[in-house]
Amino acid sequence: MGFLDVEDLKVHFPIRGGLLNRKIDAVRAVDGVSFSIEQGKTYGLVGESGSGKTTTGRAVIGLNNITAGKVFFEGNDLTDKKNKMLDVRKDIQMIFQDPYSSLNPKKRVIDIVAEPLRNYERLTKKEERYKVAELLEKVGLSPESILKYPHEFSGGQRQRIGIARAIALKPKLIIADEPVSALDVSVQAQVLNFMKDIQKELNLTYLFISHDLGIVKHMCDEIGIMYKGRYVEEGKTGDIFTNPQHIYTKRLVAAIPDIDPKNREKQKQFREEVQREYEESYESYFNEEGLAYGLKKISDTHAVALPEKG
Amino acid sequence: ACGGGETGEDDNGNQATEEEDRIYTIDDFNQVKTHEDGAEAIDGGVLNFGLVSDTAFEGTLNFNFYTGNPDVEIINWFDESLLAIDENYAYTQDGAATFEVDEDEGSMTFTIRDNVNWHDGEPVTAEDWLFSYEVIGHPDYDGIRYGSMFTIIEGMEAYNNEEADTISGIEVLDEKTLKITYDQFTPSLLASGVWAYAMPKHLFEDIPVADMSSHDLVRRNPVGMGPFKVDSIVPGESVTYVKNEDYWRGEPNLDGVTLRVVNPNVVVQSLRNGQIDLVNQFPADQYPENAEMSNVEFLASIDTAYTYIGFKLGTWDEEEREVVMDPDAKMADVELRRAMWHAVDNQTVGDRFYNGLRWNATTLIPPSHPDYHDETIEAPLYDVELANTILDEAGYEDVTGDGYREDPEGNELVINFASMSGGDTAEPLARYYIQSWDAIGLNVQLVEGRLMEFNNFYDRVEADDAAIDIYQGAWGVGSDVDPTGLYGRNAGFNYTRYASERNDELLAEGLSEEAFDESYRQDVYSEWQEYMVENIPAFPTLYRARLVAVNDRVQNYAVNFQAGHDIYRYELAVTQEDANAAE
Amino acid sequence: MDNLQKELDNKINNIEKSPSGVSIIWREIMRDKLALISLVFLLLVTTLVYGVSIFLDLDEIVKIDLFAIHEPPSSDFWLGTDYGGRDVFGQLIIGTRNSLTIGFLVTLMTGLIGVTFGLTAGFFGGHIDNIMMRVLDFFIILPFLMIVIVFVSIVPNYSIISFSLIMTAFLWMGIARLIRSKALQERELDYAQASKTLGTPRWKIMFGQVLPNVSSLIIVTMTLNLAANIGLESGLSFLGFGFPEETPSLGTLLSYARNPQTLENRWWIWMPAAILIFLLMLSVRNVGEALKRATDARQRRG
Amino acid sequence: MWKFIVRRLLIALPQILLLSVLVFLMAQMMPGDALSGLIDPNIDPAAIEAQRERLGLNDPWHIQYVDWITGVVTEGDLGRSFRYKMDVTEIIGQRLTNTFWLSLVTLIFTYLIAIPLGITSGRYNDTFRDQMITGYTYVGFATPLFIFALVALWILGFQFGWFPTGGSVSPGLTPGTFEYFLSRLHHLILPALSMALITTVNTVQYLRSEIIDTKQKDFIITARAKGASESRVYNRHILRNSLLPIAAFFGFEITGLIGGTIFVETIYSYPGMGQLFVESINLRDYSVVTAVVLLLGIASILGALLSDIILSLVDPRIRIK
Amino acid sequence: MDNKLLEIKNLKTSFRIKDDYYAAVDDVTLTVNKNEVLAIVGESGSGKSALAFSIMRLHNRAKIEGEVLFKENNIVELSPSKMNKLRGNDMAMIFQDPLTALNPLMTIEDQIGEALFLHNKKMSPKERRNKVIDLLNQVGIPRPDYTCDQFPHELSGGMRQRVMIAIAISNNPELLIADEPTTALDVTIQAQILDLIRDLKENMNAGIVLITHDLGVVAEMADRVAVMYAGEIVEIADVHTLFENPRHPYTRSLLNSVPSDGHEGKLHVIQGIVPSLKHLPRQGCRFSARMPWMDESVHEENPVLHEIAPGHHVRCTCHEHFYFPKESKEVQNDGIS
Ligand SMILES: Nc1ncnc2c1ncn2[C@@H]1O[C@H](COP(=O)(O)OP(=O)(O)OP(=O)(O)O)[C@@H](O)[C@H]1O
Ligand SMILES: Nc1ncnc2c1ncn2[C@@H]1O[C@H](COP(=O)(O)OP(=O)(O)OP(=O)(O)O)[C@@H](O)[C@H]1O
Ligand SMILES: [Mg+2]
Ligand SMILES: [Mg+2]
Repeated sequence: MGFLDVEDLKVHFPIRGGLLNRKIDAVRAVDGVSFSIEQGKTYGLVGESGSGKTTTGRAVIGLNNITAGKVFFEGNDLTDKKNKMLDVRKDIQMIFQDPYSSLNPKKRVIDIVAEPLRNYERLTKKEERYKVAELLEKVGLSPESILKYPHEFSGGQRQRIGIARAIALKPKLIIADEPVSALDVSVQAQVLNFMKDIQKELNLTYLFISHDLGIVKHMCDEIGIMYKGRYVEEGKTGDIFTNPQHIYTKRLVAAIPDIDPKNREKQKQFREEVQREYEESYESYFNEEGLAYGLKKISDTHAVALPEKG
Repeated sequence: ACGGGETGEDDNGNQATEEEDRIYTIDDFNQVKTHEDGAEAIDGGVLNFGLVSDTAFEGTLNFNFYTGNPDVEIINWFDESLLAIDENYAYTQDGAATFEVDEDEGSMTFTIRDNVNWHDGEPVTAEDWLFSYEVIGHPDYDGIRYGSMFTIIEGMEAYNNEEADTISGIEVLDEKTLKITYDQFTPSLLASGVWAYAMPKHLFEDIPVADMSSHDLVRRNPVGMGPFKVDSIVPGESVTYVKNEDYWRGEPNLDGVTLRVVNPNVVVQSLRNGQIDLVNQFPADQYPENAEMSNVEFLASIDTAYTYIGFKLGTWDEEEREVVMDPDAKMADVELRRAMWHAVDNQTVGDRFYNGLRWNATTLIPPSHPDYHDETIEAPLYDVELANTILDEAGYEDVTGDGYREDPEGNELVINFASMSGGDTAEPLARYYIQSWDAIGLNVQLVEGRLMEFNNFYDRVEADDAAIDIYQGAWGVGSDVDPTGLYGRNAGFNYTRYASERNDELLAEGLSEEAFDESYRQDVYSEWQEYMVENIPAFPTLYRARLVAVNDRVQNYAVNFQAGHDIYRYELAVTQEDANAAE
Repeated sequence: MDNLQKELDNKINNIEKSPSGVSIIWREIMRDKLALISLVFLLLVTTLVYGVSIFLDLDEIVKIDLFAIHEPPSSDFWLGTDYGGRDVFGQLIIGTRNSLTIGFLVTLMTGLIGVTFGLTAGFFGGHIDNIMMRVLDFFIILPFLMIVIVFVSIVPNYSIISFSLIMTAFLWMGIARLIRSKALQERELDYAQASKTLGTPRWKIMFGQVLPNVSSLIIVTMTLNLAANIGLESGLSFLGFGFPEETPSLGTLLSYARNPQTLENRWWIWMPAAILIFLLMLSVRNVGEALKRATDARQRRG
Repeated sequence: MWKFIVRRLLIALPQILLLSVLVFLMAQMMPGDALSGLIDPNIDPAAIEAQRERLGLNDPWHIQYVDWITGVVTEGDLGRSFRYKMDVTEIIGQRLTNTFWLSLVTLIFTYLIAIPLGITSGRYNDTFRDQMITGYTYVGFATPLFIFALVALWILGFQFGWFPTGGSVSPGLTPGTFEYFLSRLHHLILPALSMALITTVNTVQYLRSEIIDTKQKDFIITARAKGASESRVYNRHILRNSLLPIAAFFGFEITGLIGGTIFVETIYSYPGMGQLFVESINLRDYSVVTAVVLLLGIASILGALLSDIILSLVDPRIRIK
Repeated sequence: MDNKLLEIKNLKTSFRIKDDYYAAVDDVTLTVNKNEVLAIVGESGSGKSALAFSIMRLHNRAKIEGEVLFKENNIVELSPSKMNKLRGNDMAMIFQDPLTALNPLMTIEDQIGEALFLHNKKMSPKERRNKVIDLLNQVGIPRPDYTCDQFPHELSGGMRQRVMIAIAISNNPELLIADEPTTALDVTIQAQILDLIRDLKENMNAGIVLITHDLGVVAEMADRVAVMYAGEIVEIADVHTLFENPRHPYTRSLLNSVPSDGHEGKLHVIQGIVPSLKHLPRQGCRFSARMPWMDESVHEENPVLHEIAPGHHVRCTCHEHFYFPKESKEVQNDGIS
């Protein structure tokens, strides 16, 4: 057993309708996803909007009900309801996408950051203050901020308050759902740098969800590419970027704008090529429903969703 | 013609401010519209009649089925009793039918005049009259008229129980003659004790009795025999009438009448601007401000009603259907009751709350029955000192020193007073009584601390609710003076639950054979009034005037057409096409 | 360590607190002259009415005086007397107090029920929400005024408390619905989700996290409800389903105006009550609107 | 669409049933009944008691309820009024028409007032015009309907005599004639207007804030960017989108009217459902009370349904297939 | 150059906050040529949208000073009716959020049709519909006749953005302003939309102002780039110059902070935040606040936009000698006063 193992995870949302408002269908938001993460690494989850990235992350941390499949964290089955989970849960924390809505606007920083402490640790007021101040310093904010409200901070700062809250319980795994996509480039850099720093410092493991391939490339050791609730490709960062196998991955990679204007033409041609290939070979990559096939390993670290070849 | 002399003392009541305080007496009013300006009546014209009510009228437009007051006001315009009455509500021979009495046989024979016809031209026959008895006595009948007036007729109960197909006591002698034989023949019968409303049998014949009251003939196209015919009805709101040229007394002067419901709040304005000529009842509390209204004359008569304070003295035995006195009742001591009567200043109440349009009542037969009301009886008058003395002597003394008297045994005495809400002065009046009794050291409390809603009140008073010791009620007295229905031993409405042998005797005498002699009957009821003033199961508080406003253009109007002024509805006339507005 | 602690304490103690919600509201009201006047007026009336009524002898006020019926205002009776010879001014004071008491009671109780109900339904969602909403739907379709009138005529012991309870029983739905829809939104917001991942129990999230975020809404709604409730009470009294006269309310005084003579000739009985109701409702409304602006950053006046 | 309506009706059914039980029980709990008011020495109390027995008034409530509801469901028989001695259906029939017209005219006035005022106020917000209109809404909010109606009756009905002061039509006119129609209208105007003037303030305010809201929406900028003139932007985009919630409110407005009619009909002696209700409560005619409350409850349900349907018709976002 | 399509001179757009005016766009001077994509980049709040809105004169209540010359008209002073003739006809705009930018209650046909109708009243409804279908085809919507009758909420984000573009190009505008047209979209769709815009430029010879904060998009699309900071243009150059030889410290910071193959370890961080409108320094170099390590002169001087090479303008006094600190340690109290 590894650090985090997700096995054939399925999350379906019911669609209700009809006369009696019964369940008539389901959105297969996550439809059989498996991956595992090693401790101390950053695992990237990429895909277009609606592909089920967030749902996967939320299922792991327990915000979404799991329809089928298992999630093991350090060998504990998180899907087993009988498990005394509280203590395991404490080791998994989350950073949210929107730094504006993820902090309660009516609470002062101290209350926000101390919330997990109050749930799991009994601290005196003084200890708590000290602890919060310490956490704030760790994320690069002045301890004087503890009595301020979130709206008095910039986006980047707020995201760091969120991180301070997430690391308050010294978790082992942090699920970061698009932690920087609401931020400006310059601020993005701040947060990304900082996430890397504390990862080293606290030996954190990240499940890093993003649709920005540039950032994923920058941050992650391993990457899983999702499409319509399924994996299309998984591998080391290098595998994915230098040797994308699935047409969808290729398309994704090709779509990333190149920061160098000189490559403009090259990039355009590449993109056109991929597009052509995509149109030509779409059928050999997706089944009749337009979903991906199961993953095939093509190397130790690299797996691609390809049909069972006869 | 009317009594009401007891108000004579009014003037000595209170000091100088009378002018401002505007206190009136019943004597200030005529009962019949005067024609001072000497204007000539014109032919025709339409009279606008205001039916003062804050609710819509029900529209059960038939004497045999109606229940409420607004409806009867509407019916009176197009239908009438076959028998006429005088001011004491005794039958006269001036009506559409004449009668003969056979005291020995206990029967009456009625003859309907020849020219009495229904609005559709059919003659009113003895069959029609009989028919109304058959309908009211019918087991399916859904109205409320079936009562003692019918049960005393021979064979009526058998008919009602479906033991007989016909009413043996009622005979149709010929087309216009009807004879009714009674099991008990009492003087009451001659004082409006006969059901004298016929029903057009030729129209109603085929309608099942149960459906009659909601039938079009009752609701929308009623047919009567009165001076006016119903022309159109806006349900609940208004009725227009046209004259019945074929009316038996003669062709009416007016072309027609328009009746509409007028909310008491807008009566004054409607009268002022001439929208209505006439109202059935003018709200007395609005009179003082409008006494000088230039375009109308106010008329008044004494209402056949009085308010009273009743003392709960016993309970009702449902089995035996009779009153059972309770000697241990809280109010059992007549001296206590007397003191309470002395404690209230009804004269002032009448003057102040009602500007003299209600006045101190003395006996349980109101002056609306002038021949029977005995004004010589001296009822307890307002006298706080006397009240105190009476209580002291009767042993009601304040032994605990809390300002309230205890009963003779020294127990705390709290008298629970029930009074109903509704009406303009209900609240302050009840408060006033409590205050007055407070002043003689009696601790009187409103039951549950508030006035009771009408239905609740009667439900509980009727059920002899133990939480009620005394109550304030009002009775409308019947056209017959006989008070048995209210004070008899077997009367369910005898809410005070007072009974005594002497009372039984007196009441029986009033209905005895001798009582066909009017002066004998007067003596009996005088004695009864006196007896009740002595024993005080209840004491009357106020008599009232019924006020009516009439536009100047109206002629030949009397407050109470029925009560023998020799003026009849068909004679009503106006002096000009449109009503006068006030200046 | 100790040093650090001390230094920290120093730092922390030296900083000013940022303005909280209350002070923002306060600032907004101070800025809006009309709202300020209204607030002052409300406070004045409230304290006056509750204060003065302690010294008033209710029994004396509602004492019938046969010789002082319908007196116009004079030095004895500042606002004259009514048809029972009772002092209108005293009744006005007591009446205002009673009306306000009912207004406050009903507002508070509906607030309490509505907020709890709405928060629970909205926050838990799903089946719980479904069932609770059916209940709420049922109450909403009831023709409010009629049902209350029916109830009022049933209840044997009619007092301020029972009246307030009846009103409350059929008035809590508005705020419940509002809070529910807001709670439904709030619970989807990341901060509520975050609390879940932090191990905070649900009820704590509900009351500790979500509630403060809907509090401004609650305050605003309750303020506006207060005005509406005062109006409702007077309406019911006017229709004759109010209190007995020994418990005067503004509505009772107004209902005297149903008598046309009083309406036309004895203004002193009903006019002050009418004006007072008008002013009370207007002021509450003004304050409410200012609160609304305070809680809605977009509308804030600077 | 039909499915949706059917479903809504299905949900409404238990609501109506529950309402009927509640209403029936309440009526039972009222002290007294229609017969307890008959205190007339000329009537024998025993006859009244017999009548009670005959009408089943002495049965236990659930038996009475079942009797009643069976009648209602199987033959639309709402019982018989004790007071009017008539089928409740018939009484209500007359009153319902009156209230219907009153409500309709009120609604028309409400929107006639609300829409122009709301639009002006929203479009020119924070100008003098807006302040005047907002002032009106404040005053309207603070003036209880009954005070306003009373004063309106007094001034316009009596002092000026412009309008009749009671009833629904002048006596003696033949139904169906133009005169009759005019007279009805004449009787309606004052009650409807006073109700509308007071109740419309909410709509005005709502429309105003809705317009101010919509004004700031992105798609308004899009419209401007297309080159649409100011008036076109208002008429085609802002108005349409702001009126949507108002339209949806329409159904609920009906519910609101029910309360208003009680006051207005009482004050103007207008024989409609509201007046009938108050009368019947006072006279304990509880078959009528039950029926009125039940009917108006159903009207509320239908109103809500109507709102949903309207909304689904005008708002493509929630259009029901 | 007669190639000039739009010429902006000293444009200043101020908003009224309480009783004062604050300039969100300050002293902006630039030109847009035909058949050219001018990209405007900058952090959020730097005034990009405000500038675009000023060009279209879409601001509700803003004070606009300076000159915006477009087809011999000074837009700043044009009468509303004349402005309406220009808008949507000769100049058009695409907005950032395609959901809220479309009227939820109107069909796609009506919304595109309105743009046509407003500038060509003679067109019959039938013709209009055909033209709408044509336009939808042009922007690559698969089943235009079906989409015509749909409502915005029934379309995906990419489709909506295409509809927005269809509206914008319906009257063949000469100037197209695209305000962050792809921010809300997935990369694959972003690429398609950008292709579409590029085609426009080429096919219609239009001048395009592309507003974005994604430097990748700039690199792929732009012919020239203007960098905005705090309402001012701090640097303008053609795209190659700017990426290879950025002169303004802000430009350089921006470029450095993008994760790219170039730097593996830490990303460059610009300290502090863009000051809000009310807190803009009214004196001195606006960007200098975010370079606290520099000496004082930088903070005090009032830089002007000046040409340092042909077509390359910079608003900086220190562009020749400024430096980044070695250890980019973060300032604790950043941005909060
Ligand atoms: N609570 C829910 N109920 C119903 N459907 C849901 C729910 N949450 C998510 N979905 C659906 O599940 C699918 C996957 O959503 P998810 O949020 O996981 O996508 P994502 O990859 O995170 O997209 P994005 O990049 O936009 O955040 C979507 O189609 C979404 O509509
Ligand atoms: N209508 C307005 N009233 C007041 N201030 C405004 C208004 N519109 C914009 N601003 C302010 O002007 C400044 C520039 O805003 P603008 O929207 O142009 O930024 P931007 O560069 O487009 O940012 P983003 O990338 O977030 O769209 C900001 O500080 C903003 O708060
Ligand atoms: Mg997501
Ligand atoms: Mg912008």
